[in-house]
Amino acid sequence: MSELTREQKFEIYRLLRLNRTLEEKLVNLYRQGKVVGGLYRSLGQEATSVGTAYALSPGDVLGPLIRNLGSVLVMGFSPRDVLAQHMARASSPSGGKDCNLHFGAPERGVISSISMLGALVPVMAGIALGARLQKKNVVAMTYIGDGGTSTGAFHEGLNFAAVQKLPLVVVAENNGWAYSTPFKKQTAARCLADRAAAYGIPGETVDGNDVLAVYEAAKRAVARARAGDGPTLLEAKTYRMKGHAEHDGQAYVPSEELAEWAARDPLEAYSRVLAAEGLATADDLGAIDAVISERVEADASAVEQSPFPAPESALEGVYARKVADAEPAVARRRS
Amino acid sequence: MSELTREQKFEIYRLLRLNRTLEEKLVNLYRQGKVVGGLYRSLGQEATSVGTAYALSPGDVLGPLIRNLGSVLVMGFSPRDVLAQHMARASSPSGGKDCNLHFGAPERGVISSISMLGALVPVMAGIALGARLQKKNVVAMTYIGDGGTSTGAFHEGLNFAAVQKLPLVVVAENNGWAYSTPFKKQTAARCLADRAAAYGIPGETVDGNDVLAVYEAAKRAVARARAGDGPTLLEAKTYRMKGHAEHDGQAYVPSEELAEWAARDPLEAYSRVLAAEGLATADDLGAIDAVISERVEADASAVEQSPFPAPESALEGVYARKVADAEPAVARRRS
Amino acid sequence: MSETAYVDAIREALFDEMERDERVFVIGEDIGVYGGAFKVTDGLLARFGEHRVIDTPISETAIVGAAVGAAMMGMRPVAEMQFADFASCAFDMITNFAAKSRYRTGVGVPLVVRGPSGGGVHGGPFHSQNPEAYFAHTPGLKVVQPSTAYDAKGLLKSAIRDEDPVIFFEHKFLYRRVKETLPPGDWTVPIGKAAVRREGRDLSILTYGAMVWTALDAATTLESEGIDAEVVDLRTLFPLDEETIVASVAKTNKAMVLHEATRTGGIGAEIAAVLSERCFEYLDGPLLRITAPDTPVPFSPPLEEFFLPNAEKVCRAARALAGY
Amino acid sequence: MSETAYVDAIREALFDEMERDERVFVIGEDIGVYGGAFKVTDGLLARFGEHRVIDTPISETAIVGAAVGAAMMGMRPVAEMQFADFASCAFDMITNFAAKSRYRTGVGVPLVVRGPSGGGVHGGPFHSQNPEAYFAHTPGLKVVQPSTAYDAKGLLKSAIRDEDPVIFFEHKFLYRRVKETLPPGDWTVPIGKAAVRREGRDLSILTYGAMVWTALDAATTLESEGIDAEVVDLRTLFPLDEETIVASVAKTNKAMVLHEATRTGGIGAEIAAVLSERCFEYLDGPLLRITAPDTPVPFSPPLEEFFLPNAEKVCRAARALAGY
Ligand SMILES: Cc1ncc(C[n+]2csc(CCOP(=O)(O)OP(=O)(O)O)c2C)c(N)n1
Ligand SMILES: Cc1ncc(C[n+]2csc(CCOP(=O)(O)OP(=O)(O)O)c2C)c(N)n1
Ligand SMILES: [Mg+2]
Ligand SMILES: [Mg+2]
Repeated sequence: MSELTREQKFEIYRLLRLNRTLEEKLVNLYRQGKVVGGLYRSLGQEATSVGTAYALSPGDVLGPLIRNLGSVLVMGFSPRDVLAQHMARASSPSGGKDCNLHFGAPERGVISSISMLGALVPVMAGIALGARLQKKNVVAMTYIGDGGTSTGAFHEGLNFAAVQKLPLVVVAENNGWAYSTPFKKQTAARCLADRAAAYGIPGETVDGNDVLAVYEAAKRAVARARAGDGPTLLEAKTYRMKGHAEHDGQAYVPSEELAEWAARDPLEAYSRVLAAEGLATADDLGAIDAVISERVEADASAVEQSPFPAPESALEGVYARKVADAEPAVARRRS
Repeated sequence: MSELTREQKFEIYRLLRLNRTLEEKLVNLYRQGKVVGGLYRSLGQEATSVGTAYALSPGDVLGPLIRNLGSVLVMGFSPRDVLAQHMARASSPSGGKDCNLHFGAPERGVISSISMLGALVPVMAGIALGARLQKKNVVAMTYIGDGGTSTGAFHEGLNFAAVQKLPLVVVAENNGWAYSTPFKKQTAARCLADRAAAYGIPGETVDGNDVLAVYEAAKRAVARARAGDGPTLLEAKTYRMKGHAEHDGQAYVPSEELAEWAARDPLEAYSRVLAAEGLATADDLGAIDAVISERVEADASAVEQSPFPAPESALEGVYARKVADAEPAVARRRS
Repeated sequence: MSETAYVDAIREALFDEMERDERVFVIGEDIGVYGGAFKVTDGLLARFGEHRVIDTPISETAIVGAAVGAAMMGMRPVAEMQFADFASCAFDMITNFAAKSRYRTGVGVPLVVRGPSGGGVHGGPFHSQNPEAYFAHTPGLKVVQPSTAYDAKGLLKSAIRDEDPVIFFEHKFLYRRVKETLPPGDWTVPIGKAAVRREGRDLSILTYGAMVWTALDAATTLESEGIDAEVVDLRTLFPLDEETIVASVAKTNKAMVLHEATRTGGIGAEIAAVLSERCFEYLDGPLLRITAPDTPVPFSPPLEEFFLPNAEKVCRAARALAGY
Repeated sequence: MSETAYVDAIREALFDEMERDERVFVIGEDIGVYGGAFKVTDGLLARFGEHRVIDTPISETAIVGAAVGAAMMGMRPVAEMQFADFASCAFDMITNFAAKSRYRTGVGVPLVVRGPSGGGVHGGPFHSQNPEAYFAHTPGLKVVQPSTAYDAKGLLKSAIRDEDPVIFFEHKFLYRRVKETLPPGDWTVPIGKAAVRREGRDLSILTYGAMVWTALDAATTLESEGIDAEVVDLRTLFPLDEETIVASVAKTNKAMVLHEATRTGGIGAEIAAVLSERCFEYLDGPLLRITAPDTPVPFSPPLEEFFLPNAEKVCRAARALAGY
């Protein structure tokens, strides 16, 4: 079923591992007080990010949310970018203007979200629309949490995309929780894929912890989009293994749930697949892991030594051309 | 199937007829330049308004839109209220502050919408919520057009109501058009009832031109709400026989569609039912019609002779207690 | 040569820009087959096809959101709000996504959100609003409101060519009431520049939109009373053309602001602040604001008339000011 | 007696009002089991149950909409925006439904929308905004922002008891940084009344929220330089307490406005207008605005520090003003 090459399967492994190792490093830095602001984890959800983004082709455009660390890595942003963002450095993709994974560049295939959940869905529909107007064969992919599907923006964006048959894949990342709010208090629908009927588009649910299954499902959705068959709502069932952010001990989460999902760790599962297919031994993977760890450590030190942005740059970049001074002009004296 | 009494069936007829006759009078007044602002017709949709609102019980609360003239009549607002609103008179329920059917009073079971489509859905969810908090057994009912279902507010409101299992009935009035936009450009869903799946609530489609069918379906939805089984999305398939407003000649509407639906006029259909059931001859109904016409004429003259609001009342009623003057205070002179 | 109405000037700007630059497209409710609630986009569909003239569902957030995305892809979207009042339904998208994108991520969002604002046509509380001050308080946006057909065309062209998001308020009262002969060819009116509509020595009336005409009316009356009013049409509301404002007030030494939007926190407030900061030494009298009162826009004609500023109210204030 | 932090004062107000009046309930995201992102509602669920402490989906429009409906039914909802920034997602509901209901139809909507605003905690562009001016430009709303624990409690109680919709901005920087001993019993702080936090003769610093503390800091420094600053805490931003403002400026003859929100169109602009209109004869110097510049709120600490007003910037302006 999977047409992935051996090399691709390794690449997927490396991406999953990089996602996790980099995040562990961020946790470390966070505990040392070196991360500015909050830290939002993707632990346990790596397969959803990596599997979906991996289904895109060059030229496609992705709109990640804050837990899609794996996705931005797939799209070619580097650990340094991510580290610099979290440490608010001048060299960060946002130049220190915004936090966490809020960065992007259309020409690099990544669109930066704003914090307001749902807002990215209409914008990514616009990406698809813009590309189509330019006769580019671009697929747009974005994410939405179980919580985010309750927003009006999600609804308007997906409905519009469906009417326009835009090449858009919306990955509904159902990790069971929206901050402290469980799925049942978010919606009375049985699952997020059920929301697709409202838009007359295909809805599908996939095991979000099985990276190959995610990849296959995403590949199908991407193919539909590329063929002109319009958007897909792809629900990835996964689980948020940590609190909403590092400050949140998630006392409200039942421990049985956590235990159950811990047993379904996507990296371990994928390692087993690689082993079962005879592609890699634990040692092979260990060697990969070591290389990644080393790289992340090196990148982190480099970023730690890099400067913060110059204070005055706070005034720059509001408009393409500067239109106003920050300080009020002095009062003119009557001559 | 219908448990309506003979008297109720006549009452429904009178309401349908009053809706139509009053609206014809408004058209008349509009052509004479006596209606202020636009005139939004409900021609051909009377059965949806009357049939749904008629399913409510005393104490229930309704949130009508601008085409639900029949509904506000069912709820007990008078032709005078409606005429005074359209003629912007002091005696209108809004005191001339707002237009068309933008009026209401919770204690009279009617909530005034704002123009922004969809906004009433969360508000009516709030009505249901408020009533439940007061341990009142109130059902809230509101309307949304095919166009209005594309708004984020509709989505947020219905999703919230579903999670809270609020006693809310949302009547999706699918009249084929939203201004000049046909259903197909509004949504890729097959029908509006399909949107219900997104919220895990029952969705049902009914012939919106068959007043008894509408009534029965609404009755079921109201019963579910009252029993604590949560919201229903009830789609009434009907047709907008006139333009978006009187200024709109609806050149964009295919004439075959109009002809097809003209043959399904809800008043004529209901008259045939009454005749077939042996309840009323054409003469009986004609007599009713005459009484209604006379009343509407009399009300219209009375309203025409009634005064416009006092100009200064423009400043009143922003707050419960006056907090600020309209005119800037004069500059104080240094003593 | 025949005269062009304000509404037609806007259509011409759209038409010309779509001809000139294939990145330009329009998106909104009922703008295609129907040509828009006010017929602003009439004829565009026939000329440019439904790929570039996009009728949408009733989804202001999706309309502006799609414009944001398309702009990021290099397009030049012009999004219509059927009424400016409904921009409230896209408020987050406009003020948080469009306005802040360049600053946060370096990705500019050259788009225009345009639509009819203003009262005087008995549209009631939701079809008469003047929401410009909300957007003028949002760094990253530019806010424009033309008062003439010439400016309507020239400013809209500039807005479309601008690298940043521009909120373009048309005044619906002017659509068919204001006409003039427009020069041929491709010309623009710069964003950020006010225009002195009438020179005067005694006091400055700083205004914009439909109120420019009210101010000019008032100035005529005042002239007959010996008060020589200067009328400044701001045209761009954010960023304000402080130089022109200051120059006018430095000359007349007295200023009043006139706008149709409600008083508290309106554009007049910002102008008061600019004058306080920059013209303190020049002012020989208080700055007066002639605005709508702090209420929603009432529907009934006598109420709306009472609510709206008019030439008489301007004259009354001007007389008081002249007496300083 | 122990001191009560600003955040706890807010919780106490909610608790007391819910005890006092069973029409009062709270609604918002993560306010129940979790007690709110800032723990403002901690403990309310345990005391009042999930009927009156309602965790919602991520739907700001539905949250405020439900509050509007419930208020119309006679309830007294208090809706939480997890961050004030997200009020943008309920903008239409707040400014068009809640604000205009009484005027349009005579049906009052007594509700409170509250949430944390303000920066200084490196929250970035979407968790640091000060959106008060948007709402202060909306007739029908009242807008409040306390600077002390006492006011936080007293004003929130007043807001809940008010017959009209009140937008209640808490400053997240103050949540745990500001404490005081609160008197027992049931007391309120009236909406619409400013407070003079420090009397002074030389100039008036008109401010609110976290900036009150900045102003007081600055005043201490200025005192050592021989400049005696009066600090006025506006507390209510709409409607403004013009009497207190005018009285202060009539005394000091010099005024500056200090706020954390961005400059153009902020509350400072409105104050400039009020002073222009009402204090022209009293002002011996220009009104200066010390505010954030017109940019989004940047994330990185050096940027945010540069962006935010501080005591030093206030002192600099005060010295310039004193020299007039
Ligand atoms: C419109 C809006 N309201 C509230 C928030 C605050 N908020 C940030 S993340 C979050 C929970 C998101 O849950 P979900 O969408 O399921 O994504 P997850 O965190 O599980 O990945 C909330 C409420 C927000 N970002 N945007
Ligand atoms: C949020 C919003 N956007 C735009 C409009 C302008 N508008 C008024 S009615 C209408 C069409 C409504 O269509 P539909 O919901 O199907 O109701 P119908 O008119 O068919 O009864 C539009 C676009 C509006 N009232 N609200
Ligand atoms: Mg989630
Ligand atoms: Mg319709």
